[in-house]
Amino acid sequence: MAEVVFDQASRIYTPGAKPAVDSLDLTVADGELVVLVGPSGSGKSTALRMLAGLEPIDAGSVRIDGRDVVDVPSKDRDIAMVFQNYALYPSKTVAENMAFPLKMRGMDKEERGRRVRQAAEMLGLTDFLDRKPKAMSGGQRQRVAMGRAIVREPQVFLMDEPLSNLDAKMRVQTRAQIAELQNRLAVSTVYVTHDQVEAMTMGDRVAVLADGKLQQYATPPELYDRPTNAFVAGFIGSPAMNLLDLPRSSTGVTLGGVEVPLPREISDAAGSRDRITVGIRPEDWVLESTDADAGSVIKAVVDVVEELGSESYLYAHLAEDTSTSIVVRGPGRVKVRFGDPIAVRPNPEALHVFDVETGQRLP
Amino acid sequence: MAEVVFDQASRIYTPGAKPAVDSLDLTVADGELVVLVGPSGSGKSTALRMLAGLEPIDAGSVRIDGRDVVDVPSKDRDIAMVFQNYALYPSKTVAENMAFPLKMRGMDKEERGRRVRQAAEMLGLTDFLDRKPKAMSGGQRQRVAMGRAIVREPQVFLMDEPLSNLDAKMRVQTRAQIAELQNRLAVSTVYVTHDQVEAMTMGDRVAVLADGKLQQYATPPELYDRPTNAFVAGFIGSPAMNLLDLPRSSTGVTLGGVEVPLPREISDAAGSRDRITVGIRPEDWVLESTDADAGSVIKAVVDVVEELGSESYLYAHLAEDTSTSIVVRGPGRVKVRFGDPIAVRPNPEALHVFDVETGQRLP
Amino acid sequence: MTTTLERPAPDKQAGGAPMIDRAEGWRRRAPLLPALIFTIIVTQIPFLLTIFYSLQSWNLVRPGSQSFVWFQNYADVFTDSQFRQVALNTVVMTLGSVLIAVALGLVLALLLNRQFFGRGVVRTLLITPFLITPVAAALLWRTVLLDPTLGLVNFVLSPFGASGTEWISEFPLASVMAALVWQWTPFMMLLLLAGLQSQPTDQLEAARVDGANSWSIFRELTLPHLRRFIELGVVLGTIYLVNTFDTVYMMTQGGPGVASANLPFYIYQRAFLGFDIGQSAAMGVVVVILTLIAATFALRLLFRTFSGEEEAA
Amino acid sequence: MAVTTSTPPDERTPDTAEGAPEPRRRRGNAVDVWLGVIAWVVGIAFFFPVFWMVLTSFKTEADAYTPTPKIIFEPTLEQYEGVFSSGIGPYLANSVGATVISTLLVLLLAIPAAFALSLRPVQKTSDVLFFFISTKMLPVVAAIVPIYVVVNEIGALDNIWTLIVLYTGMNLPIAVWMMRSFFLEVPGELLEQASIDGAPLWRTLREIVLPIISPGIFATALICVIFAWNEFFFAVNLTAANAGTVPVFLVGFITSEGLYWAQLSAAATLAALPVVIAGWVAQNKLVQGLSFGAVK
Amino acid sequence: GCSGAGALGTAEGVETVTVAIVSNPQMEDAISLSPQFEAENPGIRLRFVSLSENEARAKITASVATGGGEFDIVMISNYETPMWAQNGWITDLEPYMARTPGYDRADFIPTVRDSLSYEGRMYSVPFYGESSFLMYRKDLFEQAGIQMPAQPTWPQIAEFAARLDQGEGQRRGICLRGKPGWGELMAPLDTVINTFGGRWYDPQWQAQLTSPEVRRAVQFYVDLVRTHGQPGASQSGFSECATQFGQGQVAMWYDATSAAGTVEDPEESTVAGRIGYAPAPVVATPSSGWLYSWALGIPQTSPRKDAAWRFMAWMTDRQYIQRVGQEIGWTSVPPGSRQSTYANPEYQRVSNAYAPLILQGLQRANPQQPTVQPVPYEGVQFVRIPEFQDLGTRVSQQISAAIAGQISVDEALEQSQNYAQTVGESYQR
Ligand SMILES: Nc1ncnc2c1ncn2[C@@H]1O[C@H](COP(=O)(O)OP(=O)(O)OP(=O)(O)O)[C@@H](O)[C@H]1O
Ligand SMILES: Nc1ncnc2c1ncn2[C@@H]1O[C@H](COP(=O)(O)OP(=O)(O)OP(=O)(O)O)[C@@H](O)[C@H]1O
Ligand SMILES: [Mg+2]
Ligand SMILES: [Mg+2]
Repeated sequence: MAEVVFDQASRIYTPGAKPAVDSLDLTVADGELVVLVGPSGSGKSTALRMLAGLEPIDAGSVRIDGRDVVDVPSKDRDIAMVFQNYALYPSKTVAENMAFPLKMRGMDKEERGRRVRQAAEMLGLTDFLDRKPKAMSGGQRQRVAMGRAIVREPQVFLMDEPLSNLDAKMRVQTRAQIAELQNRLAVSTVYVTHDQVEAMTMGDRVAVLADGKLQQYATPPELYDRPTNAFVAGFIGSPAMNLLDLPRSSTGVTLGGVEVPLPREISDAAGSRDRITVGIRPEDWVLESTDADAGSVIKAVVDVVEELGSESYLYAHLAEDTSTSIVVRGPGRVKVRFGDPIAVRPNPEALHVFDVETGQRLP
Repeated sequence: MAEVVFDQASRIYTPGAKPAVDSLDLTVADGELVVLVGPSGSGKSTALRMLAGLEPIDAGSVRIDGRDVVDVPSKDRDIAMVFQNYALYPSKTVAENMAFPLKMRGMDKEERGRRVRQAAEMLGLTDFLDRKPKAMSGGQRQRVAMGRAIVREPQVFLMDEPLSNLDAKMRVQTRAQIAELQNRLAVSTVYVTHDQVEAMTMGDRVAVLADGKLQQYATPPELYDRPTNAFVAGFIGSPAMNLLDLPRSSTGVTLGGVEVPLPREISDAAGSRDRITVGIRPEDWVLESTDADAGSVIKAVVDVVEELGSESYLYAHLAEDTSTSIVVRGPGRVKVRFGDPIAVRPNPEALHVFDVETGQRLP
Repeated sequence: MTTTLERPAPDKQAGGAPMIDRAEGWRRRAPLLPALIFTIIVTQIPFLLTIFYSLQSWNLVRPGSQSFVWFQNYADVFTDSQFRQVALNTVVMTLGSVLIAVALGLVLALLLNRQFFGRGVVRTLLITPFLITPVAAALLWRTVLLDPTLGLVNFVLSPFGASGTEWISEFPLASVMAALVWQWTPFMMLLLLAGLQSQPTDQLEAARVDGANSWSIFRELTLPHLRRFIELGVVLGTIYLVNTFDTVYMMTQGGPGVASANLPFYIYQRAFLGFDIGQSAAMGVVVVILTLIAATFALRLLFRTFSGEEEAA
Repeated sequence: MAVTTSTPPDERTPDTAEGAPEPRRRRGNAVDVWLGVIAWVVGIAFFFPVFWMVLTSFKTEADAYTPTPKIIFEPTLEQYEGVFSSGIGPYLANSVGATVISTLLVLLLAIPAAFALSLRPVQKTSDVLFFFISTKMLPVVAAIVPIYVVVNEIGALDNIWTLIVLYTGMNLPIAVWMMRSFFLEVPGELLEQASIDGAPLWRTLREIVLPIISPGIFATALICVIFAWNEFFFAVNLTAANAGTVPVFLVGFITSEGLYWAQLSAAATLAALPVVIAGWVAQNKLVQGLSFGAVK
Repeated sequence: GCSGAGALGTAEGVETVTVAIVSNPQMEDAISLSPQFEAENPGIRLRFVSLSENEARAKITASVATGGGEFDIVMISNYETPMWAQNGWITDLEPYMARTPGYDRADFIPTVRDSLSYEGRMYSVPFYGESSFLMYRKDLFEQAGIQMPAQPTWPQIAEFAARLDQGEGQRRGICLRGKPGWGELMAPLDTVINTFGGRWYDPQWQAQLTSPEVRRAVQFYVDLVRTHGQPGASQSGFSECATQFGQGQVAMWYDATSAAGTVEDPEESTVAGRIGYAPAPVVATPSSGWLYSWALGIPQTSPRKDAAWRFMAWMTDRQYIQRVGQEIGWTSVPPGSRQSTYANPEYQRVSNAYAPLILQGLQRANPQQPTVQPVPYEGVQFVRIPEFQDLGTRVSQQISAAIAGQISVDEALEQSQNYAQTVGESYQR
């Protein structure tokens, strides 16, 4: 139950090299679940480990509940952490695993047992308390790791890709459980993942990292609707936003031989640039009849159709410009197949525009 | 370039125990991509390995291109396989890895080189031919494994969870690539995955396995629209279909104190049963105003909101019956938060109904 | 084809499959045979002969003394108080050295399992005793280190008034054990170091976050993790040390009396100084039986250790 | 002097404007340094006897026998000349021969055996393994009498091949065990992939498996070399003039008419040198081998 | 082809004679001179296996007893020769000697010659012979004002030792062997037992090791070495004592006469030239020196007996003594084998301090009647029965333990008596 503040915090593994985490500024409000997301090597784990006290903080500071923890060892920071491979103690039973942090804090045996049983009940682990981790499935181990974190009732939860060792089905289930649990316990949580779906579904706020630098820190809808740069735009959303590098025309841009008008404020923001990067989410294409007039729709040829039941994704390349590929969301049931022609039109209201060079959002 | 037939094929690991694959009947048409999907331990890998000749076939037969291969050793079955961890030969370079099956077949060096280069080009591996697998990223290794499979120009491709070692982003990219490649080469392919999204997006047809038994074998839309039983219904689709065990009423069923009418043909099929299992996909709920009349809408309280940008999922429990949880798909942007009340109504056209005991589809 | 399908599954099993299995089985087993046969010939036949000789009275230096005496030799072995003394020495020497070496090895492994300047050099220095030919090592200990007048140990201890100690005659068993410990500690250190380095770091980090201090981490996590390696060290060390011959031979010749003699040396003496083939064979058989009893326990341990490992892998 | 990964204060990124806190230090730095010093002290203590042996080997006998040990002296090679002129040559040759040939034989026998044992269908795998390792448990000394008698009967006393055979038998069980654990580390899919690719068993072994486990083979070989080189019991009892190995030479070197420490040190140094160097060079592999592949 | 392939790199074509010897300075000299022999006899190559005494004895006995055939020449002593001759393990050398012109059999010292004979025929030829005597530091005795009697007694020696002992860590009074082994500790101790009137067996083969005489003798020996003896006594044998005495760390040393060559060698000894010699101390017998000879024999199994003899003859004839004297030095000649050596003026010049004493010791030694009372065995410092190697060694281990202070003398003798009794029983029937 504490506010966590990263204040220009940096970590430099190899002196002289690029920092793994570069002057990170981030505030996690009390009780909030913040997700750190970013591609591999972007410094997510490092940031988390700095907070946990597992990595030194080479510059700046980190504060938990107002206290600078730079020189505070892990064990005194009152945090709990869930690791990617759960880091369960293989020689201990589930109950012993969960009781370990309490034992280390000198809690008496009875109280330990009580708390462990309570957490086990909450997580449906009561029947497994005497098992060794080896004898449990991935999902069960994950829950034990969660249990070990929650018995502590710490100030902050830290989780480093806690779901990545689970299968897809399990992951979807568990992420809802974790989110719900965190809601209930209202413990400030920093959650690391490289999966943007997880980030979007779980985070109260999401911090997108790339190359050790914070790209954007916002709520999921904001991230989705107004990505601050092309990186975030491409990273958030699945399938990814179509990012097309297009030449300007008088009223907008030219795409596949078709004139796409841009809304006024975007046009203004784009200024005198020759080319701009236009981002169109798969769901922001409108599928038109293939008979439509050539000037008003963009013709494309389907490469792959992915039918998910509730919707479908068409991977296609433009008829005019075969090197440009686009992804279009279609309805649950589409008739088109590999090689079929389609005609699409972007929804002009939902366009994102970025600078070609810097990738910064334009309007 | 061959038809693959499983004909009542079974595999019993431990004599006396339940078969890992139980009288499997399955036909893969020439050039088709069939996905075997199912939960862990359902026998997918075993079935694939029977086809590959890595497991004996204890009963029934397997035919490739009309030839019974029960007693044919792997190497003479003219198949290529891609393993989950790629099984690249660590001591060989990429080129040597890809050339190895050709070398074993006594192909001369020049021809080998030609084929390897050709495959490498197709997969964008030309620059890596002299690298060892150790020095490559997961995605690149995956492509090498694909390359090793395609140089052979075999009759059948077998792939056992070939994407599960890739990260989420990579997986989405690569699955489209594989589907496209298979389309182009038109080699009959059996693809194993436990991820129903992969199954739905990649398969011409999908075979759902559970406990060694084939549950349903159909195209993805059919699987989604008409699952033959509650297992398939729950397995296909993400988040999973809401499966609710409900008491019959005069015109339909009672859900959360509300009378939900059933279409006539379903009602007829349900016959005199007291209770039936009703399946409602998350997108088949209609969100109503919470002010609506208590009798016509189902009231629920939100536990978790997952906002994916393009859509959102509301995990809620019924107000009337707190032990029943439902998942509801909402629009990209919803205002509701944890603890908010919502009101929903199922789309009666899209209901799936199953027998409570057997799980069989009713109409 | 359908008829095949109608047939019950075991039928098919009974038909073609086992034949293939048998041929396949032999094909896979064949590579094992040379090693197996070789081992049987080299190790088992001599043991059978040992049993045969143990039933005879046969002194090499008295020609014509060979005759069957059945279990007389065994009776003599069991009434030989020296033999009991030597058996006890063997246990003390073997287990004592192994346990001390493991304990020291653990301390050294912990010291080396951290970053410090010149770690590689220190490790290299530490492993050297293990590589030294035992004969040379024993000579080294007997002369350069433990000699009462010229030895380094007494020289180093002389400021403390302990000079002139005749280590080898006053503490013969301890002296031999010191040499053995010196040689085997590096082995244990290497093994345990490998064990330490195989401990997943995330477990250690988890423990730190969970509030454990270094000692708790060691006791609660590291030690259980190392157990398998400690067992392996004890078993391997015992296998080799129970056969110690060179060190005893070179350092003390088992003396004074039999104070530092172990079974291998004692049997050697009976065989190659006493030339009493029957007696020494009988002792050999007794030793084999005792070792087998001990080994069964040790092997259980080893097997558990290794099957556990396979499970984990 | 301990090297830590912390960044010196001056290397911090300069733009830590406001908070610009105090220099960062690593906790327990002093303790780290002290433990490092202790490690050094212990390492030197363990090594010192060896160092002293080497040092002594460069002394004259007079310098070697001083009640106050001499560190400063005029080094001489006369002891080594003495050792070589007293005929260590054939013994070295025998040691090298027995060690190399027996190690090669061990590998030749153990690789196929371990491969077979690491594959699934050999029945009674654990019985066979049990047998192998149990032969290691039996004290050699119990068999020395019949071995002596048998070897004598077939006229193979003092024959280097006798030692080679015995050393092979001595090292084989451990080698099979070690190699099997290395083989087990080879992912099964690789073998399956190879069989799908159409490679016969021996080719799979040669082209796929052996390159992967070559560090393991190396470690195994090294351990066989160490034990064969240092073996004394068989050598002293079964050899005389022709087939004596270096440890036997060392024993013969202790003349009954006077212990010459310096010369002895030179001989001991020469005896230990090959294995010590091999061990130093390959210490990482050694660790891997000694832990039976339990460590990746 | 395994025959002859015993070693890697064996030279083929010439006859290789393998010689098993006990490594001692005289043998090292012989090895260093042996290229001359090879030069004179191009068809013969020599290969030496030199081992320390204990190892050599074990190895040679095992090889000869089992017909192992590794050796063509073995170095054995007057302990083994008659027994092995009786067993037919070694070759009668009389025909060879007779065939060899100038090989003067009669020149061997008679007691030595007899001890190497079986039924009057020599089965091994002596390389050197030794008795035992007492060496002492003349300079120290002078300083302390002690006069060494012409025939000292053990109590006198004990008193001198006490007076010359400077205490722990400094110069001690005497060096006496304490290292187990019948050829080590047992040799001097046996002479002490004999002269105290003790014996191993009575004529009925009853073991006598707990008799009062033996007790007294052993107690005396152990006490002397424990109170005034060298450090590390239970581990020191001939070599260790040679070092101690040569480095001036003890004032007296009772040991083999062959030690003279070593301690008088200024290269190895810091006390050369300051040493006095006295006959073996006595108590109840008129003399107590032992009789021992390292000799060379040919195992019956050797297929190269002629070549072997050629070398043995070369090594034990008069010319060899000359050769060593001229090429290596007269202090180094192997003593105690030939009477002519003692008549050689050059030898007399360097060895007059001790040579007469050695000759006298050898001539007075009486293996048939070593002690006061009658015994059923032969030998001064050993009992010539095959079991003695083992028995003597086992007993010596006990005494060595007593010297180390691990057990008491009584306990040691009790245990020894058991061993001896068991052995004795097999001779009673
Ligand atoms: N111990 C280390 N020593 C040196 N560099 C390191 C270390 N750990 C991480 N790095 C580097 O720091 C950067 C950030 O690594 P970090 O592990 O924080 O990334 P991440 O975002 O967690 O990636 P992933 O999703 O792969 O876990 C990377 O470039 C990495 O190579
Ligand atoms: N070698 C084996 N011996 C005995 N039983 C086995 C063996 N391999 C698999 N099984 C059993 O056969 C059943 C099917 O296993 P299989 O590996 O085919 O499942 P799967 O569908 O591939 O699962 P996953 O998604 O986890 O890979 C399981 O119950 C499994 O325990
Ligand atoms: Mg990470
Ligand atoms: Mg599988």
